[in-house]
Amino acid sequence: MKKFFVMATAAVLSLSLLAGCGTTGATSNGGGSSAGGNLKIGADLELTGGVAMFGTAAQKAIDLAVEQQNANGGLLGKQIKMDYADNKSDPGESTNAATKLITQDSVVAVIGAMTSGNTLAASQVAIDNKVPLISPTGTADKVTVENGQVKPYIFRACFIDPFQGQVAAQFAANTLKVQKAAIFIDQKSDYSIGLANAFSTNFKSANGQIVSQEKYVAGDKDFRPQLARIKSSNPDVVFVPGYYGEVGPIVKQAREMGMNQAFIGGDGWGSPELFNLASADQLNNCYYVNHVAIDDPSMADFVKAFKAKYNQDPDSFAALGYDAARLMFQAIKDANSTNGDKIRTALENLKGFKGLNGDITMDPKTHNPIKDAVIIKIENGKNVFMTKVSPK
Amino acid sequence: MHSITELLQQLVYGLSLGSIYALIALGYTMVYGIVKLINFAHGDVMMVGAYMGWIAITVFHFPFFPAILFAMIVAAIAGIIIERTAYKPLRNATRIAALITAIGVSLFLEYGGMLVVGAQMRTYPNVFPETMYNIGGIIFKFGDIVMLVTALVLMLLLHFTVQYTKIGKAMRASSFDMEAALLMGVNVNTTISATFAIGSALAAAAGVLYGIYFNSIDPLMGITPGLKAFVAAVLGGIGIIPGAMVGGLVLGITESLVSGFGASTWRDAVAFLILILVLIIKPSGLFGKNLREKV
Amino acid sequence: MLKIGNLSKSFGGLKAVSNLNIDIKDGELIGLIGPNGAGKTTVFNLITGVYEPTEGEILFRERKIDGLKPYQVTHRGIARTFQNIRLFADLNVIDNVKIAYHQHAKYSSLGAILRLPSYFKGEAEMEKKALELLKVFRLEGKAREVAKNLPYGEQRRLEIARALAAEPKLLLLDEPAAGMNPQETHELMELIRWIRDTFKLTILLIEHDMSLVMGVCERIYVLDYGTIIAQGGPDEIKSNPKVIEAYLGEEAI
Amino acid sequence: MKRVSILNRKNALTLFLVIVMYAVIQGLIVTDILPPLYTSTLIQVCVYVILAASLNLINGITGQFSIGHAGFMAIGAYLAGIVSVKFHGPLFLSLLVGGIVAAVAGFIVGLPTLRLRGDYLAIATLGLGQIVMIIFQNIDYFGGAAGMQVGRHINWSWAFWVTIISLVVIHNFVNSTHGRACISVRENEIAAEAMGVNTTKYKVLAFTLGAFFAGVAGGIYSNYMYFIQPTTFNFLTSFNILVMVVLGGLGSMTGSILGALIMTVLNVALSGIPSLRMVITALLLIIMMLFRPSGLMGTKEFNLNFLEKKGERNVA
Repeated sequence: MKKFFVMATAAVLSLSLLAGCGTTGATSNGGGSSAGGNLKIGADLELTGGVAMFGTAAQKAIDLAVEQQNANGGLLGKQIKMDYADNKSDPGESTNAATKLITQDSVVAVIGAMTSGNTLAASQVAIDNKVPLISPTGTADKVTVENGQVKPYIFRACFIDPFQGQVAAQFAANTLKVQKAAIFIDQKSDYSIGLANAFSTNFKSANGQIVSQEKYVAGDKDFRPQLARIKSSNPDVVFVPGYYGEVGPIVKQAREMGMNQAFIGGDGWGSPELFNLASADQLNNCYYVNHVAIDDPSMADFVKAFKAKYNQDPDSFAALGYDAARLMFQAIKDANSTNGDKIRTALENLKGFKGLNGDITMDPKTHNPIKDAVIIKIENGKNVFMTKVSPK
Repeated sequence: MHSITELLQQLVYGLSLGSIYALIALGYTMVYGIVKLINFAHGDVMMVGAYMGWIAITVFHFPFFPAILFAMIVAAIAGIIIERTAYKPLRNATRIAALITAIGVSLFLEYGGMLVVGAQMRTYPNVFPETMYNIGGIIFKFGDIVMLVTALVLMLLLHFTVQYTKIGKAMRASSFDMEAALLMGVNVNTTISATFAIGSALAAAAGVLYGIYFNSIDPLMGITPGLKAFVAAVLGGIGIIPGAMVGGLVLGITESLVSGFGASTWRDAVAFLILILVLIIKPSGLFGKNLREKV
Repeated sequence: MLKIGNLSKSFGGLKAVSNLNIDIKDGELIGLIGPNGAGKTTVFNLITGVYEPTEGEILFRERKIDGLKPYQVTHRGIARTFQNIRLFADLNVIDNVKIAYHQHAKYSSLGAILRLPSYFKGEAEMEKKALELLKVFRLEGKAREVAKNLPYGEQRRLEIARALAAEPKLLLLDEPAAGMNPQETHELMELIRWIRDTFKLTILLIEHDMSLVMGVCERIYVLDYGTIIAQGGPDEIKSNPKVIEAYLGEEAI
Repeated sequence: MKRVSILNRKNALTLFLVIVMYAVIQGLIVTDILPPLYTSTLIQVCVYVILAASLNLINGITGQFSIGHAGFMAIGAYLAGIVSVKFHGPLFLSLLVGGIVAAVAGFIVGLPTLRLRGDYLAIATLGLGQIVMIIFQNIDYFGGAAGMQVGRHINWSWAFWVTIISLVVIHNFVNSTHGRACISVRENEIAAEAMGVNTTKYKVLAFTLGAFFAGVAGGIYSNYMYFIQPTTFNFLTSFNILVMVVLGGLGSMTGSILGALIMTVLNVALSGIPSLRMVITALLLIIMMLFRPSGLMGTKEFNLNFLEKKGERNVA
């Protein structure tokens, strides 16, 4: 009996061999961590699996950022070399990816992951190995702060959920002056849930009323059954904290059902693709929270460069991925070192960084970027600036 | 739900969603009926078809009908290639080996597709008129009618093809007993290729319509509808063409009613639960014949 | 031993067996014959619990067995072979036999998992019994061969051996001589008699080969269109006009 | 008469090899020679070896076409996580609770569904797996769709020995009269029933036992990974486990181990080329099935019998 163990022994040996081959393959083209004139930065991204769309968009933007940085002489006199690891849109795989990047590829810093869950799964590895990590779009509170304690080495480039939710709620209550709101949540996304909770709390404290709350799952195509329920609850405004891929069809189907209420959302709406998913007419009376610089010249340059390189429009994932990469470059430059602690300190002290998404100052107490938000009004197929909101 | 109108409205939504499931399930069930293979790649062939239609419309500027025809032809060829290279050598292997191959083909199409066209979503141009109808407070649009009518027409067409045409008879003969069919002069290889061609073309048609109806496509778009269509096919009795139609509609209506009662997050669980309950009560689906092994 | 009273079975509208009465005494060797499609195998399936009777009852050693599951019927002491051989084709010969010993196994799953002494004792006993049984059927030399690789005649013998491993009181043989040549059939005849005497069994067999039936059976039931048309000793049956009529054009006796 | 005892050369040799394997790897870990990525890969190999071996018990040994194994893994992962995180229970208890709850779930769903056969059973089990996932998505206590933070509570030693124990239990079960009863169900259900095997009981037993170990594997997974999410346990994971089993050879336990090893290592080895990884995996699957549809090992087991003297073969 137990004959199989011999097999297992043999297999473990072959595993070591195989894995050995794998790493030689990976490092041969990259060289050592900082030897050979390269500076290695890792990216733990959702390149395949359910939200591959997020990760691949960010990957393109990061590549663009690296290309531009390298064209300007790289960092610390070295060329940046990106190491990408795919987390397959899965937390467990994200832990693996981070382990590989940090312990195997010896990267000096990590960009990623895109979702909060995947970032949380990667962050312990970064903390244990003292490697700074910046998530482009991990919006949940607990990504950087846990039990009131800021997590060392973990940063983000995006708004946190409570801020966006609050901005949206105050806009609905104070500017649109409505009292009855419905919320339509992407059940699978912690971003969406976080925004919805913040919106709900803030809207209620502004004497508003949440008349209905419905859920969908990212990837759904037919939203009419839930929209019908929202419609019959007769709200003045519908808050849809989702991503443009679903928001487009939601608005379209709602309008087709005769719902003419205002729709508001968060920065997940930010993509030119939105205008292909629903008509200009249908998107009228829609508002969303976004980053300041959406109409800024620097944004226009980015859009142009991105389009030139990939023949497609960048979305908010791309923009935030680009910002995250450049924040990290800036920190490494400020630290003038590849030492994790020094980069971390530099990131904590980053002030007035000219990001695509506005001026960014890192809050050392929370590792969240302090940046302004704007309310965008969609009018006849165009994004129109409405108001600017600063975080308190 | 507050009123009869709302209930009827939900039923209409369910019917419209169900006809989409039915449309995909038709090809699924036909291939299963003839070859007894769970072609897990069916949803991905649908994706390929959707992209072909998209290319035809946006790049070649084809009108709707030539575009859908183009997609169907390309998918049919793809179907034949897949069958000849991946499934044919396994015709006498275990069912599970064939299933694993189908999973392999499915992954290959998804991620090969992602390699070629990228992971991002593409928007489908609006081909159908955006006309809305309102009958007694119940709203539906032109696309809803197109989907339901297409599903019905294709179901009847497929049913009659399999029942009454020469190729259909050859299909049924091959399905019943491959060796006997061979001995009776049926070209089994051609017949099975034809089955895959028709099945894949149907998937492509469904894909184009799906793309137009929901106006966005991406390389992983086939997974969920593929799974749902499989559920619909099994619900109706896999291998039975009218069963796929009924299964699709039942599934669609179930889903929209569950969401309509405010339990949208449980929607898929309820759909699967109903499937399992139906199978436990009637182990070969709603329309399936209960074959018992001769002792 | 076995008493079948007013047994009927219909599939849909079709009556496969109707008003069947069979009474078998301890130690008898009974034949059940009839033209193709007369319902013989259906009777076996009814006795063994594969089908549930529509009407009537089956008593085995004074206890009702209709409505029991097949394995429960086997536990009561009835084992069978199949018309179309149903061996565990990919397993070796001895495992085929051991599986039928399973119901008499003397150790639990837990005993097996923990490899308790009861496991080793139980396995050793099974192995011994199985080999003894195989010896009777002259299969001991092929104990480790895969069942499907055996020649046809040996597969038939193995199936009987396997049925005996269930340690039945009543053995049902469904066309044991099918596909055998006269020489093999003759040997089988001897074997069946020998089994009955050695294992103190009662045997009910379905057979097409009249020489075998007439040669070994003490009493014969003739089934046609699901009903018994005749019964009696071999000589009575041979000369029964109803039987001859039923078989005319079917098969010469 | 054969020697039938737990003490024989083969078992002694096997045990020796297992200990050597453990000692070598443990030594490499303790001395920091083995990179963390390898350790983490090895632990995942452990998880998938248990999953594949337990699915093999259901699919390969008992012949029941189940493709919802990730559902039981999810139950184990979540329940074990809860014990570890919310109750600060010891690891052993955490894994045991995960396994037992998964087994109970396996028993409850197995009883009605295992009457189904073939493809119908397949889709029903697939549906059950998805239902489990959706249940976890909807219960806030488990973190809902966003997931649950568990933290790392397990190391290589634990993972290794739990795997070995699981394999020994499955192996001992299969190689007994009860295992043979399961095999007889696979081979010919009607004949098995006629030979006195309570087929329903053994189908449910195999399913329950398989679910138990899937739960244990899930427990190791959640106690090693920092964060778990319901979608990790979707039908694609079930397929992945099925692929391991079929790749190794349906019915062969060594095959399942080999399959789990290959697929897990392949996954890690190809992580440097994410865009091609899935395409290569898919092609390998297709090619493998075309050239060896019965899997690497067929139904055979790799064993040490060739080391024994002729005729010394024994049942243990």
